[in-house]
Amino acid sequence: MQAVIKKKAKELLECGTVDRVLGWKAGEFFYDLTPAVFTTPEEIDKDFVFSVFSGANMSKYLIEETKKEGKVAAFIKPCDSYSLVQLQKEHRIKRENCYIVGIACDGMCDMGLVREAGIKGATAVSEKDDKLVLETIYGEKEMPKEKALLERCVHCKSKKVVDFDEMIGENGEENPDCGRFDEVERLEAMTPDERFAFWRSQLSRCIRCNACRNVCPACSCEKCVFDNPDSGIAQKAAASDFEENNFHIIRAYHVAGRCTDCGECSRVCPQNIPLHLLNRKFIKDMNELYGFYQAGADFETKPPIMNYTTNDAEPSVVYQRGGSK
Amino acid sequence: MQRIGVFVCWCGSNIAATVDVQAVADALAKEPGVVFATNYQYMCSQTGQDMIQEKIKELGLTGVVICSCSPRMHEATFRRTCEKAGLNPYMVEIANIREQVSWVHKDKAVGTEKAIILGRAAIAKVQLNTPLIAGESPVTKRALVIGGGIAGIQTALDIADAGFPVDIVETKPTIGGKMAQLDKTFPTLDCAACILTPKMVDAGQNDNIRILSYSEVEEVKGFVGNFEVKIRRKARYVKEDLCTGCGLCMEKCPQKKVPNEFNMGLDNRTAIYIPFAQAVPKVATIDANYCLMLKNGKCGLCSRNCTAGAIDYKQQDEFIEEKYGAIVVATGFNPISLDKFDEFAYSKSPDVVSSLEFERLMNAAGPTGGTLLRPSDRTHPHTIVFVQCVGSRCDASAEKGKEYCSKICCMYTAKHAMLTREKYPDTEVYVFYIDVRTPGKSFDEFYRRAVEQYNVHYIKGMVGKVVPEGGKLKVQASDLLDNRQIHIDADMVVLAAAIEPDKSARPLATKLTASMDTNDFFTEAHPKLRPVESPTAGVFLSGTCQGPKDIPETVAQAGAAASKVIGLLVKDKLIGNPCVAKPNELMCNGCSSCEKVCPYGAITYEDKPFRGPNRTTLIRRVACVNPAVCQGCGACTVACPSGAMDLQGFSNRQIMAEVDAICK
Amino acid sequence: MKTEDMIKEITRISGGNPAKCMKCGKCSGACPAYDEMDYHPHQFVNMVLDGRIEELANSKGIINCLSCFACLERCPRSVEPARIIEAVRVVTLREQGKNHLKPDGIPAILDDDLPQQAITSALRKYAK
Amino acid sequence: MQVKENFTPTIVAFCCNWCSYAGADLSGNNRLEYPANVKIIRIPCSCRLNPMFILRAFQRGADGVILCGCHPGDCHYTTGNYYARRRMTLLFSMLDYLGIEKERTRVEWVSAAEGAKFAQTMNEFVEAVTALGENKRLEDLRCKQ
Repeated sequence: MQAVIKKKAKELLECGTVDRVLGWKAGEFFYDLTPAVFTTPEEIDKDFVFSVFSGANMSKYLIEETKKEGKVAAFIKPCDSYSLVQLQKEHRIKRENCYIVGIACDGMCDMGLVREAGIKGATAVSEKDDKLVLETIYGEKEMPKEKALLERCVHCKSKKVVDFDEMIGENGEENPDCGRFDEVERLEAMTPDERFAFWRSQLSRCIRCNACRNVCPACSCEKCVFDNPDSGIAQKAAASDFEENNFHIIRAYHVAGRCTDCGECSRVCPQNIPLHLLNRKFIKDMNELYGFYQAGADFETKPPIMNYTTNDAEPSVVYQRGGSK
Repeated sequence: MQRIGVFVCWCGSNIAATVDVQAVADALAKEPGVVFATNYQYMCSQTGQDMIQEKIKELGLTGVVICSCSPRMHEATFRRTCEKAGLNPYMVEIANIREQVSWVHKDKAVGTEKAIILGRAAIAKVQLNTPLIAGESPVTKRALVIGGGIAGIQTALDIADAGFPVDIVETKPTIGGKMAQLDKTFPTLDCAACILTPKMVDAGQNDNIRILSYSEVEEVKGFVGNFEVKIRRKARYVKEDLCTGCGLCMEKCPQKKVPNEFNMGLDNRTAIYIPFAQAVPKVATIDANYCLMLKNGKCGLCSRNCTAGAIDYKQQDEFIEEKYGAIVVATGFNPISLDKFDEFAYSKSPDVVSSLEFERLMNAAGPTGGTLLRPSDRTHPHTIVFVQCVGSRCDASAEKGKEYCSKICCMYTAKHAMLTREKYPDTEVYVFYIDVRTPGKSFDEFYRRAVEQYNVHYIKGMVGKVVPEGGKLKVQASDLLDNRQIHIDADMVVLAAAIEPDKSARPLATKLTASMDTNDFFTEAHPKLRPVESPTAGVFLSGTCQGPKDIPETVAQAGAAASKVIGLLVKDKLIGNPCVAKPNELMCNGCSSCEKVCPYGAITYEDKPFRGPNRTTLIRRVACVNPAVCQGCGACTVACPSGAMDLQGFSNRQIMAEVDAICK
Repeated sequence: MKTEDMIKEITRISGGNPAKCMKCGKCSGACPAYDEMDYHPHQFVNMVLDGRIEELANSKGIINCLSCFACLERCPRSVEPARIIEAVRVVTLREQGKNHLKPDGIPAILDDDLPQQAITSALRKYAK
Repeated sequence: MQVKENFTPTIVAFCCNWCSYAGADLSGNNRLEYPANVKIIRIPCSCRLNPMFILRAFQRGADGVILCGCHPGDCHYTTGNYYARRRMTLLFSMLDYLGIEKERTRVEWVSAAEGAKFAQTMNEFVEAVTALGENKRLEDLRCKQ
């Protein structure tokens, strides 16, 4: 896959289709791949990396990149493509300034899970059939890829790239039965006290590093309310229990209806807080109460939170449904 | 820091009996920013108002808090008071200590404490108030009426009578609309043409009315008082100013096989035509789809015979642009297509007709000259079956039909049945109904006459199927009251088709940013209290574009819409409510969230230059609120993810300051 | 089963909602088997709503309904009486020992006009 | 849950200007009592209520927050309460999901003619919140005196 992508990237630069290519390069380690902009075929030869750790959602970077002169190519995985469409819906990405190469994806991996599987000292990764092959300082080790998949890939909602100029690999299908709401349901079935305890144990770990916000394609405001002293809720630190709750409730609310469930928030959280469970709660509620909606699946449909019908459920429905008392 | 004056009103004993007004004034005097606090028996009295004005001038107050009755009572009074003393009226806040304190709490200590807290909240809000100045915009003293049926004509006449110029845009070659096609009108049975055509002539001759027939609205820009509308004048290939309407061209035209839409396709007309004798403007129009000259370049008979030299085969669509202060929508209705109702054999037999077709068959100017004849063999029908509610009152999930009651069918069916029986007493008339709905002046009496005097057979039940067989229509129906199935060999079946808004309404609504319901009827600004206004300021609704209506209701609504338009046009300028939404462009993402929830279409987007890093200029899409259109509901402020949109007078910080003061 | 449960069960099986009926009678107007039925399609809807299931269960109507779906097709309110009649039939037949059709009995009721499909569906519906 | 003796909850009621605020005025006109710990904040429309305001109220020590607006279909601005209805439904559901007592938040539609309903609603709501006791799960200790 990497070879095909690199070839395509170079080709696009060489034939002048684009002036820049948005891709991944190795960070400090082989597994912390970071988004990077390449301008020459040589740079691509040297630094461009695509592997099972290319989880980063490229769509958000297109906001800034498409503001610049010239055209930029981006490699977009299925889940990234939903954000790409959503951001176009919000007029944030200039589509005419980018060239989208859709790439088929069968899941990205989590280095934490590799380590949990007992593989230490890894220095490189490759794929063989459905296995991950890791070169380590203790020799070559193998593990099944499915054991190392990111949570969002285990419950992958769609393997379909919804907007692209060309595809590498075969485009996949949506998977409505991905079970991504199972965990939300499990929480809903708890008592309020249990849920409160669960979320305190999670959110109290928050260090307000803002990684979730900075990586989120929906959190691409010119100025975030939490950074704006005039908003009345600006706060830089998780100074109290309330702030922890407040930040994550407001953040989830602000992206409700626009969140495509790309799962980047949970992937980048250094404290491993399952933030996607907050977003998925909103998605699940909206699906159940207002009909199925997938942000970024098309260019037209209004998000449920910016829409209404005259016979919507009353807020008191919350007292009746979900969670026991 | 503001310099705030607090004025606590006793309201006689209304407040003072359960609130210690002195204690309230004393406590509030200690609040930050408060430079003066007092109490007085009646703040709204002249003496009270004088005191407020005096203190504003004496102490240079920048904000005023009045602890008194509900702001719904005297907010406007106190704002005017302060304005007269040179203080911006929006620097006044009211703490409601009568309706919310003294009248609902009996314990004086409790009441006093709550009054102090409400006072604090008002002070906290005033701290953040900014002077607001209401915007002004001029009013173009000209109205546009879209649609030239009875609704549009009546609205235009009323506006014109008040002295304002009006344009009627009508897509057909003549005004008149559906009413022109009707034979008689219920419940008085006046001839429709006799009461409509004088109005059409009035409209045509009124100096203040310009009729733009055979024209369509192409584009609408602007807002209340200042609309700019582009109108397409479709090429009719006849010079309107030269045509005398003599009709010679119609006699000469060799293409005589064009379905005549005025007669519902029941007969034919020529390619050059005047829809009916009393058309206004009485000008011929060439139907480009059928004209031999326009299609093949061979003919030219009409041009050769026109003594006025009015024919112009080279005419093109023209566009005119005009400014208007107000727009009235009067796009009307159409019967629904009956193609999907195959059980009634509408598409199989010419003798199954819609009610509007039946009107033409009964009309003296219709295809049969007013003699009721079956379309198939032009014989007199002896048994006629009327079916009501065809396509009305259907379930939303049913694939065909409309959910609503079309309102007019019960009455016109009674009319048809009655007229048939009167003219042709040898004809048996059956009406199959689900309910007979006759709420209206003299309506039920009319229906009862059909039953009692004219012996029309009203049968509770529906027709299940109609099968054409041997020149007859075999009607199978249920009689629910007799609990039996009945079979009738009918000569004609008349279907009371549901009515639906004209197809042009939906695209027009988009152009006007006016809202519609799921059935494509225009929504009114308030279902009870503002029934002739659209939520979009400056756009008014007349007639069936808003919902099913009969003629008296349509005319009443047309007049009401006209009076609203006149009320707008007499103003030289519009003074807005300054408590409107305002975006902070530096924070706006241009994401369109606000636009999606705005019920008034007040939000548009502009690409604006901003200073970027290193002396660069960035072009960004940002929201702009038109303060003349915004009504200040605040829906956008919550939809905005970045908090760029705020509502003046009820800003995020003001409301949070109130929350803080209350929860302290 | 209690009457309320029966109503619920019939509504569930039919997938329709008898409460939506506006009593227009178009179903009975369309019914080709009207004269063969003691209770007519519109009555089925109303009687289910009223809980008169027992009477329906013992009626000729459930057997004589042709399942031609004319009423379902014509119903303007999506009440779809054919489905409700079918549901009453199903609920009735699901009770043991209420089989109305046995293979041995078929030759007696056969006539030349009866389509093959009708025999097959009749056997499916009336015998368990 | 332990209820402190003489606990009087702090209740913030957001009322839309056109219906519910007038409804509250009417309960005043009719001298219909409701507890004094209910404090009303006037907003133009129920759709002006930002979820941030509700969280802010809890942070600053409110024990219950209620939103009153025009009945669906009667909104002065035609559609405002429809948006408010969806927003509040989702927010309340989220609060419940985080284990925060759902009885602390409520939406009621109160028309300008429903003075009695306003007073009754407030009485019931205060009773429900009193039974819950102090707001502990969304409090901010920095804001406590």
